[in-house]
Amino acid sequence: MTAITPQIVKDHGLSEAEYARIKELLGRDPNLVELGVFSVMWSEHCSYKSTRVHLKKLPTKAPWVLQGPGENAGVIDIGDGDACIFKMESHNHPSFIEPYQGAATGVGGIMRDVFTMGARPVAMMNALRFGAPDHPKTRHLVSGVVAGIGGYGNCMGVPTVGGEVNFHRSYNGNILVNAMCVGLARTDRIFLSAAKGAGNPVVYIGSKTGRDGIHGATMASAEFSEDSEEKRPTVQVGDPFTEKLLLEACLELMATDAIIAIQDMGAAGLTSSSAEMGDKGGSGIELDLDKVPQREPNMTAYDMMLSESQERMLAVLKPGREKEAEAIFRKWELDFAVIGITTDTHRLVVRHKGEVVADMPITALSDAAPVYERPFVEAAPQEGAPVFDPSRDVMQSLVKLVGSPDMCSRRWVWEQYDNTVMNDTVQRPGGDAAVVRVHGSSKGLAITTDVTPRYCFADPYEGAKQAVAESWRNICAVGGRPMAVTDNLNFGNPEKPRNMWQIVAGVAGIGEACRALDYPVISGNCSLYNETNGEGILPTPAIGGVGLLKDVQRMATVALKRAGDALILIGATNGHLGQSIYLREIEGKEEGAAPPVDLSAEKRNGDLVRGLIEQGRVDTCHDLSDGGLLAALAEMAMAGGIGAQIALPEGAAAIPFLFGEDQARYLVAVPSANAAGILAEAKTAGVPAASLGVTGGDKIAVKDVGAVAIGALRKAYEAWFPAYLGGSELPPSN
Amino acid sequence: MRARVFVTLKTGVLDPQGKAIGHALEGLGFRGVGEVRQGKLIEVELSETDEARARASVKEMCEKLLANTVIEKYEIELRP
Amino acid sequence: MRARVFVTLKTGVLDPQGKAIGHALEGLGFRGVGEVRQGKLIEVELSETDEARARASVKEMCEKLLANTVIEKYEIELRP
Amino acid sequence: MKSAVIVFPASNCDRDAATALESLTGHKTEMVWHQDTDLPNVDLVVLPGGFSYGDYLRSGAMAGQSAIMRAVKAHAEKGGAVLGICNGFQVLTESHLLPGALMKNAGLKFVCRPVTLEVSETQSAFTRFYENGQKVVFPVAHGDGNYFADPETLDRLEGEGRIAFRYAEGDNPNGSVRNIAGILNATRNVLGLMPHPERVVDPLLGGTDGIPMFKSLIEALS
Ligand SMILES: Nc1ncnc2c1ncn2[C@@H]1O[C@H](COP(=O)(O)OP(=O)(O)O)[C@@H](O)[C@H]1O
Ligand SMILES: [Mg+2]
Repeated sequence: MTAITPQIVKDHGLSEAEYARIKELLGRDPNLVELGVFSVMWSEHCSYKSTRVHLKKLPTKAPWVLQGPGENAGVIDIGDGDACIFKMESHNHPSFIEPYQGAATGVGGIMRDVFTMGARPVAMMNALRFGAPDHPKTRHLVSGVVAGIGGYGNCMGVPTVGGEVNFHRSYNGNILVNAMCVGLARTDRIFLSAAKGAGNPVVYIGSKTGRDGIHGATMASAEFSEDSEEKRPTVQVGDPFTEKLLLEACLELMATDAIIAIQDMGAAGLTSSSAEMGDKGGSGIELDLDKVPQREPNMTAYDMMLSESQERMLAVLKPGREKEAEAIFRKWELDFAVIGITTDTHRLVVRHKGEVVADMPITALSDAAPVYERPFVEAAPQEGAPVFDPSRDVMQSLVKLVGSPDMCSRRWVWEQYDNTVMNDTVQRPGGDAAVVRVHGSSKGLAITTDVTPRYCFADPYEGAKQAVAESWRNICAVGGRPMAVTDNLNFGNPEKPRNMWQIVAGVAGIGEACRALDYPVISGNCSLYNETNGEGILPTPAIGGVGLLKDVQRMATVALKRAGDALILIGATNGHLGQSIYLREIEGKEEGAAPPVDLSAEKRNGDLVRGLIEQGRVDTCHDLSDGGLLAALAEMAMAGGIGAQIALPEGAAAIPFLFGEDQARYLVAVPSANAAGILAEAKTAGVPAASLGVTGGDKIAVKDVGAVAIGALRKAYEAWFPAYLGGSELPPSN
Repeated sequence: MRARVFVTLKTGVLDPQGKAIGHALEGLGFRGVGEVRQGKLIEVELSETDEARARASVKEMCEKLLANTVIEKYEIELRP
Repeated sequence: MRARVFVTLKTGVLDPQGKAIGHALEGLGFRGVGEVRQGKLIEVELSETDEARARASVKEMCEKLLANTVIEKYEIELRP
Repeated sequence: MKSAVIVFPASNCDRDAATALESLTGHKTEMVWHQDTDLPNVDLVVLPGGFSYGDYLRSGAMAGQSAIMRAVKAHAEKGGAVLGICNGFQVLTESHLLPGALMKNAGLKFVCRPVTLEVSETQSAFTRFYENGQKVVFPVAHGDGNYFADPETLDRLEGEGRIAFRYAEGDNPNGSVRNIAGILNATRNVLGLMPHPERVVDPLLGGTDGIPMFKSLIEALS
């Protein structure tokens, strides 16, 4: 056996203190296999050692929450015996190295997290952040990531219904690929990962194990240097075909009562799935690696325990049910093997070629994993109202804004995703939230992902609140009742106190907003160490929100539907230009305070709007976010092919009023006869509301300011993506 | 000059396509089929007539575009 | 025995992938690039040791599965 | 009309097809596993969309070789109706129930969007409820929908009135030759098309232009 040298410890990403603690927990030196197991279980990714103390502060409960954080995904009750299961997860680093496969396997991974709990995935979302468009790598990364997401999701037959794409130079060396999966199950058929009881068979299902994604650093150690080319850390290649079979086979097995516990093999594959299942079940697990289906000859115990081969699951069955389960997996032409047994020792014991190659108390891997209260340096939020040129042509600016990389149409992206398969997509990409019908019912799920990283950079706390508020607002805007969120906390190196502050403030902001909006966090993921040239990315706590519509027939969309409708602005406008898209794209400045978020105003305004939609009084609604009022109106006009004429309120300055990014606002269009009633109702509810003008014509016109044809807007809006990605970039394929 | 470039997955990288083809061949009743791997064949017509220069240029094409060297390797064959 | 099967589009069948590669190579500044065609390379490991029998069997694989003879042609190369 | 939907490994529009059929016929649709060798006694067999065998090697190639396809061929030879949608169309060309081949989209990317089609042949069990030249909107969602056949085959298809659907001029999403979106076999009981009629049978989901196809079949086959 290889002696563990300080270099090997270092290569495994463990500190001296952590290594000392491992020796103490074992009462001896670990061998290399054990060291590998500790290194992944104690990694930031698996142990949440930098964030755990902070995540504890998030609100995770509500009467409708059936399962909060701690399982593969969170679960909410959506009535009638239906449960909605969802989670978001990042695949940032792999996607930067190999965009197609990195993104594809990210999609596959999050789907497994959801269907391992018994749900059929019904919708996918993705939140993507790329470097500056003119950075030499960006084009290739965008086309690869989008093709990879489509390549996997389309084959799975799950509609990809929305997401976000943003560009900023802080992601030049570290893109973000966050994928969210939403699934449906019955509330009494939810599967958990606690491997309870001793003497139960542990079964391996899915694809064979290869040397995929084994931690690069470990290759330096002696045992792994025979053939460095062969042992190079390999990128994981996704196999959506096998995953589709795995999905169907798992759902078929789940229809029986043979399963005690089931868990996907994600990061750190066999190691983390077995340790976590044993940990949750309070049991021990013994594995015999000779039984593991292997793709390559001569795999070592180390390889098998650390492999991140995709499309695999681990399950604990009731004794005697192996044959029945095996028949199902054989039918779907998948590998199936009994590779171990649960015990009452609470130890993880691994055998290979007749020898015990690892024997560790499971608590040493889980409970005893390090937890850090990393130091942080509080940074004052950016402040002040930026200076802008009030004489600029508003309509020219509008055309420029709608044609800018962060605001233009994402059609080029979503047309590569099958967004209507499963025949329940009632709101396709392009609106405020996607809506998928609960199959066979009139209910719908509203789904959205949101975060505005530039706000988070200026003010991590307000910015994180804003991300939650925007998600909540997007769901209200289609008429959904916001139910719960998943989060994907993308930050820089937590060992740098300034980044750690962003994390601490960000989690606090999310917690505050979720509490105020009764919008609990039921699952999530942290991705730290995202850096470009030693500088952290913009803090990017992406929020994935899910809401419920009682009746999808009553859903609102952004498209203007009739000429002659009254346009009503809901919410207060102060003309906040700090950190706005307008300021960045038109004035070339990233300055000022992020817009403050008044959570009680959010609640009041959103409740009013949702109520109007639910009552069938509003069918056209858009929340105001990037680009403010005029951008929202332009989007509504382009979507509906109907223009509008509005006027500024007395004394309002055009640019701040039209482009300011004040929060808690919506623009609705209603038949003019209904306008007075709605305005009166808003007044009673204490919600600022004002009639701005009417719909009609083929232009957007602002009285005394200017006008622009919808055609000109649309041309700019649709042009950027195809022009940016057309021609020179070869679409990647698998 | 004509170049044939064979782009294949590096050893150890999962090849779902090859796996599925192997499986299908078995299903069709072919016996004795071992591993199947699928790669790409790219044929490039070149005006260059000097073999060494052609090879260097095709190698550069492979590194820059034809092969995804994170997961693929390539082989070049030149014919006059 | 190892078989290498080259599956390429028949002449006359448009190859948008090849064209796109050619275009991209030009975009990267490669000069003197003529037509580019993309095909498939399928490597099959065989337990058969007799060359003639192996060839016959691989030919059958091509006809039945590996190539779509409406649009594709194939070539077989055997190596011990 | 009694119907069956074939389930290949990684078919993924099988449920969509069954749901559409069941809602329009009022009868249960049989789901038939690809390894089965017999079809139930039905009037219509649907080969659904999806990524059978991952669309590895070539879309539809491996599914074309599966056991059930022998039964599907026999059903077609007896005059039974077969509808191949998207991946199902690819399976039909790969198994030579329809001529030609479906190649990678000319744009090389997967494309999912509603497209306008022109119904160019109403003399069939699939299309009799449409008007000749009628414009309908069906969504497409595919990466390999670029129909190709040699000129003689194309001329024959045209001459025999076997091109059932074409992409409207200017709305061809994949580069198909002569804008072909869907074709019939010589005996007009097999239709393959890339666009998805089963996704346009509910006004909530973007239209109802697919309904006449199912109504045509119900009338012709009941
Ligand atoms: N930022 C977060 N907010 C809330 N819950 C989180 C967060 N990050 C992780 N979790 C929860 O911690 C658990 C472990 O997450 P993870 O290691 O990503 O799971 P998996 O291995 O299944 O992908 C999950 O239950 C997840 O929902
Ligand atoms: Mg998991």
